Amino acid sequence: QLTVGFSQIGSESGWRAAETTVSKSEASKRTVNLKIADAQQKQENQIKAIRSFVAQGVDAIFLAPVVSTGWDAVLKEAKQAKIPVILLDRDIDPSGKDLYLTAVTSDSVHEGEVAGDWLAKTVGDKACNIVELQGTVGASVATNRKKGFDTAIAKHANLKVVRSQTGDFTRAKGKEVMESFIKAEGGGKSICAVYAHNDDMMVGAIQAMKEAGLKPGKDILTVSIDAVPDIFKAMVAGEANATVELTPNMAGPALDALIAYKDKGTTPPKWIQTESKLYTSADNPQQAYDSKKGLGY
Amino acid sequence: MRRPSPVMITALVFVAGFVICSLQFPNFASTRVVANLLTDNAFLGVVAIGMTFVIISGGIDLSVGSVIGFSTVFVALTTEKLGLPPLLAFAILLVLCAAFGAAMGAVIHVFDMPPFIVTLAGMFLARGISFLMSTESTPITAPLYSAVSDFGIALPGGGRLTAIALIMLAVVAFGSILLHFTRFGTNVYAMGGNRTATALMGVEIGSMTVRIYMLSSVLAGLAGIVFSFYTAAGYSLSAVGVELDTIAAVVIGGTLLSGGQGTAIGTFIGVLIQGLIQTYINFDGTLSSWWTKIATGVLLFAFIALQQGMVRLAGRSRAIRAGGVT
Amino acid sequence: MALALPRRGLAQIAALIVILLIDRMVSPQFFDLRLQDGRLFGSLIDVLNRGAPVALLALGMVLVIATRGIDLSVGAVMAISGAIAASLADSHAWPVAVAAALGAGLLCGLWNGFLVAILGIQPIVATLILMVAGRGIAQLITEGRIVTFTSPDIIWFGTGSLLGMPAPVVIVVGMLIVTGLVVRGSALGLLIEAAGGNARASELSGVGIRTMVVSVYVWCSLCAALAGIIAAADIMGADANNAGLWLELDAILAVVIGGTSLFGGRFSLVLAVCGALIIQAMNTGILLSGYPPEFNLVVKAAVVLVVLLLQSPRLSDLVANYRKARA
Amino acid sequence: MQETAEARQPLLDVRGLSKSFAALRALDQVDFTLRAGEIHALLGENGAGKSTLIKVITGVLARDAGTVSLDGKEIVPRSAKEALTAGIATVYQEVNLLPNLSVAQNLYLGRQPTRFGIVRDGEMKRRAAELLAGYDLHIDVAAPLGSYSVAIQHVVAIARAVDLSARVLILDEPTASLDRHEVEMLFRTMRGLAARGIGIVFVTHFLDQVYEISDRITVLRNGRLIGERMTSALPRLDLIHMMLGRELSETTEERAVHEKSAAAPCASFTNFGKRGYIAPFDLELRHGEVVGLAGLLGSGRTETARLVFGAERADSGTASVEGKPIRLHSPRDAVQHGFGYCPEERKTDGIVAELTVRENIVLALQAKRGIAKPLSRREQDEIAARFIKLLDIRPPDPERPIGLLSGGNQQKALLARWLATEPRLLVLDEPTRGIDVGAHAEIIRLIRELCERGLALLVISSELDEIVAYSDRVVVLRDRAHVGALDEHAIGVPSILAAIAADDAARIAEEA
Ligand SMILES: Nc1ncnc2c1ncn2[C@@H]1O[C@H](COP(=O)(O)OP(=O)(O)OP(=O)(O)O)[C@@H](O)[C@H]1O
Ligand SMILES: Nc1ncnc2c1ncn2[C@@H]1O[C@H](COP(=O)(O)OP(=O)(O)OP(=O)(O)O)[C@@H](O)[C@H]1O
Ligand SMILES: [Mg+2]
Ligand SMILES: [Mg+2]
Repeated sequence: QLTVGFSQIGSESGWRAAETTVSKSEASKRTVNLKIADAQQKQENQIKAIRSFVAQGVDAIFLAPVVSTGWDAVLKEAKQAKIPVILLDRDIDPSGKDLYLTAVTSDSVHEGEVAGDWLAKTVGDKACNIVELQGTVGASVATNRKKGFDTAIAKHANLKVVRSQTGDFTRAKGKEVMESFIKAEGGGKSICAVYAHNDDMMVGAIQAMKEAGLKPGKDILTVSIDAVPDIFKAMVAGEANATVELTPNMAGPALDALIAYKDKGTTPPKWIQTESKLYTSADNPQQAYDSKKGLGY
Repeated sequence: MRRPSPVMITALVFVAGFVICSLQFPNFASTRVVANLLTDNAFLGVVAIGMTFVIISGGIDLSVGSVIGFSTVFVALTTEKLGLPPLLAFAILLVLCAAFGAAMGAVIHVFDMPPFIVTLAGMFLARGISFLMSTESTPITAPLYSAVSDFGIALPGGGRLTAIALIMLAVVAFGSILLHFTRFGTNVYAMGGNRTATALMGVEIGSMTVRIYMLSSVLAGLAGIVFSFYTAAGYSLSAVGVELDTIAAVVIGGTLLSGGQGTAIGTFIGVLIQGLIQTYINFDGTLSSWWTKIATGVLLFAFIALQQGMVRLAGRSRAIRAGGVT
Repeated sequence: MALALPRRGLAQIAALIVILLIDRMVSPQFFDLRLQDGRLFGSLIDVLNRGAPVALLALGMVLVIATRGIDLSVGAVMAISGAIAASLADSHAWPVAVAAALGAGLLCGLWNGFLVAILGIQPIVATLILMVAGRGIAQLITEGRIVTFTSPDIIWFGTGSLLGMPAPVVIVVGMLIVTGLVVRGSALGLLIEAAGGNARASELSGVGIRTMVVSVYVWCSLCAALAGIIAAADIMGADANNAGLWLELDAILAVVIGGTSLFGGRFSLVLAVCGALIIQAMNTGILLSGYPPEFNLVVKAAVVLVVLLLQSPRLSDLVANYRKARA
Repeated sequence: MQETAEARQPLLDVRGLSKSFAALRALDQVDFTLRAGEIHALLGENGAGKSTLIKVITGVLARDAGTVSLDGKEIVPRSAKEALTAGIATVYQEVNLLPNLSVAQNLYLGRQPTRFGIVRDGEMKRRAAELLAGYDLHIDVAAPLGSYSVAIQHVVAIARAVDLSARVLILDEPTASLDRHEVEMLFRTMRGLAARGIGIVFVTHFLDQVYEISDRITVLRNGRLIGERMTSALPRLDLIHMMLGRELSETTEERAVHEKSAAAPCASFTNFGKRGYIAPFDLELRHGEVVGLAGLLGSGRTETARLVFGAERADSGTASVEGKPIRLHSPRDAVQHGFGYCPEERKTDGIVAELTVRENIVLALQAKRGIAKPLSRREQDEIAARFIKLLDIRPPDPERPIGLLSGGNQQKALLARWLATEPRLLVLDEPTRGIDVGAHAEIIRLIRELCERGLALLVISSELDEIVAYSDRVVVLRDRAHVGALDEHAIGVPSILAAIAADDAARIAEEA
């Protein structure tokens, strides 16, 4: 039986909680003993956790890095101890390519592009003023999702981001920021679409629009990322238009790669990219909701 | 006749905690764990020494976490983007930090404003400036960094005393001397005892205030350098919330938040206690995110309660007056 | 301690007006009001409405600070009470859910008060314990997810309205009046100010400090619990990870902007609420301004410093001296 | 000698000094001249502006107008440090030292002996011990100053200033908490310094001391200079007239013997004590009786008072009121039973500096009534106005923060705080400390009057004359134990002194 130490970032969002739940169930499916150390969003704690995994002599380490840099030293220690490391959910800085076995991640720039492309396609040639709800300032996911979206809409002169503020990835801030966007843009009449870096902020923004007497999903298009259950609920109600899935199942592919590596010695590819699937109201949101709601979001 | 000092009690509490952990986990009592404790908490130790001065003088410095974040970004950008040699970058950084701390101290003194609020504004400012400099995390590739991270004094039993651990120990030693054996240190205690009286006794409290916050910011900058050694990167979101950890470490170390009492070595032990709590939780390894938080809180309470209990036993009951209103 | 002849309130109110005028400059429709679904709607209302949780926290915090204490746990208490209210909202009648949430607040307050007044632990560390553990407890209740609910009665606390005013604003005004009556209608206010100003002297005058300190922490936690219900009702869900995160600092800032010293003593409830509004007016202004979010903190730092500088009694002294020197 | 003093050129020359606090003119065109080698008493009622004058001279307060010159050169110190550098050392009225630092550190703060920047601790302690030995004080100089009594702290403050004084030494009420022995010691030192050509400014309310030590007197009233006289040429009654602006029928401090033995005990304490704090004692206080506590510094008088008031919890014995046993675990209990206590450390244990005079006066009464029964604003105003008038608290503004009052007026407000509760037993620890002659007589009259109304009083005072003047019974303490009692027929300064000194106090009392 394998023992795997998993340095998880924390539980800052529902998606993260779901990832933890799914990882546990994927591990038990494969009878792997998964030790999870929660870092409370702090890199220091993740480094400490990896050190103590090394000290305890686990068979492999999963790391969901809170930032992309600063892992060289501690990963070298793991390498010296001959413990393979697999990155989940986020890549680290290239200087350490040989320090880990593989990375199972989505491409968050690509996620932003998928969202942007959908919006461009849906709007067509109409002029469209977009407001953007950013994630936490400085978080790499936020930076990348912004970058991807900007590239996608740069090709369309009729699409323009008129306002962009941070909503800290939370519902409450998403709602507050949307409220002031609505006021700043003449009661929301001139806003054609909202792009949020995650679904939670969008759920808050949808409430703000409704309270202002606007019809989200109809007057104002919405597109966001993550595909958490609550956004499907909104889609069912016709209040949300699209979301890009970020699968919480990173551990499954990672465990498969690890087991293959341990049993047969097959070296996995350096990057196992997860799918960034687009869901719209045409994709049976009710069914998606039902399948996701038990996952611990 | 002398009662045991708070430092002794804190040290005893730490030893007791360590023994309990060692009994529970077989690999715990090793030089590796001890060395990790020093390395992992090096930046906290450095910044906490600065905070000790501030708190003993009757103030508080909430900006330290942000200053650490700023420092890592500054070092990363100047070495990577501008190509400055790291040592030059450090020097510039420490000068900037000194100016920042001096400015906070000056505002506190000249306008007679509460340190809590001035340094809170400092906290916003330092973090805000790091966002403006870069929102991305920048790896540092300077050769000095790999040299520093490779350096280490091997201890018997697999532990390794790293460079940053040594930096922290040096800062603790330096802080102890400055605090306990110089006029500057005595003045710091004096200001915490009674500001007005200190001024009447002929101490320039204005320049003292400026220098104390300068020291704190410089040590926070140094902690930022240590942090950048630790992670070999600069990131604007690093060390969020560290100010509270620091204050907790200082207070657990026996320093009174109302000022006038405390020791540098006590702070060091306070930092180790914080680290011990973390290590315990990591060794346990079965706690979910929320149980981790709850356990941290419970352990914090256990340590503080133990400390209070021992203080009471030592017969100081007379000095402790109704809690919040001492 | 700088003693000065009394002169209160003007600076805060002036600061609030100035910031609102600046908001008007960055956003021309700032003062526009209209009725939307029987509820007033406009940026000014947003300031009141969004400022409500911090105003509630400040209302409790100001009493704690007046006794020379501080309560870092209010954010965590908000998360706990929101989590409880949300978990019970759809399965129980609303009074049960609200009572349970407030009850949890009461327990948290008793715990803090016990640590501070009975065990004699320094307030900042004593409440740090609950700040850390409390968020864990809230996450334990929600198991880390966002617990949503649909009970319209609970949702009223966040988005309902009374006579056109958003419910949170009504609640804050109500709590301000209740707190004012309790504190100023009884001798509590005087005794808190005395105990905060000089605990030894007050004790020797026969003031029962312990009970008072405990009740002040309890009141603070109750206010936080109420704020937690509002925050949860606002988004129709309890977000244990983020509800009230870092709001304790905003609440302390509000109290200090409201002219209450962190060294205890004199306090003003109205000015503490005014402080909360100043902070929110600034935040709303930042959101309306359209600057990139990287600037938020820098702007915030500058505004805080300027507001406090204007209040500093030393500034007027310095200005007066300068004038005299020139003359 | 007078001629020579006259001929000496002024050392410190103050001309036209003015200082206002808002509307209050604390100093109005004051002139003051100090000559080298003289001891100059600065006198005036409470609130006359003595402390303000001193603070303005040393730059702690900024002046509004006027000049100060030292040795003929004009100086404008902007902080205590600059005054020190110029050669003016000061002991301010409230003990302004640092309780958290050691005695030695207090003595040498800012000028510790160092080597390579490191303080030479041993050397500093040695010097500190030597310095204090000159004041007959043999204490552990490494212990925190706060662990010593106010009196010792005062001696330390004086020792520090004396050691620092280069040209001028200013002492603002240094003797308020000292007893005779220490006062003599201080005077000896002062004379020595004056002989070396140092000019000394001395503020006090004890006229005996003025005549004992000073060469010259300057009197202030309401912030104005009233006059400067040679001490030898100013009879006592004229001096009082100068200070008060009116006559004072100087109370013949003679004991009024009245029959109280029949009166019922108001409060009694049996075998009351606390280990390591004060030895168990029996104490009975009857209605209308004044019991004085006499003893040397540190003999346990304050400890007795704190125990009686519940500020310290007794671990043996019982307390009873009107014959019924009571619980006495906290000051709160004591207040409920009608006790009151004016502590000796006014600043730390008495006033709430930030609150107004009115709020300070009603505080104990309000605490006694409980939170639920607030005094209305009208009642508060009425009480405050009554006591401000009764005790002549100045300025008579009930809405002024009490911290802005002069020391003596703060003391009066504290007395008012307890009188407002209409107590049955009042414990006064050094009630007349820092109070001017006029008010002093007033307070003694008040004490008598209170007794007429059936109040029991327990009074601590280092002034034996004072104790003799009003006590019906004197309890003598030594080494934290009650060692004897003198009943009313035996009371007198010599008998008390004898009892304090004697091995067997009871025997002496009997003989007397
Ligand atoms: N900082 C201040 N602000 C306002 N008023 C003040 C201040 N300091 C002193 N005063 C006022 O100035 C007057 C003079 O006070 P001062 O302390 O000089 O009196 P004093 O002669 O030393 O009296 P005492 O014998 O009681 O010590 C008093 O009425 C006092 O209330
Ligand atoms: N000469 C001395 N040497 C050492 N310690 C002393 C001396 N005199 C007093 N103390 C200490 O000072 C502390 C306080 O004494 P305290 O003031 O309570 O005594 P007291 O009898 O009330 O005197 P008073 O009221 O005159 O100041 C005690 O702890 C005592 O040990
Ligand atoms: Mg005076
Ligand atoms: Mg005494």
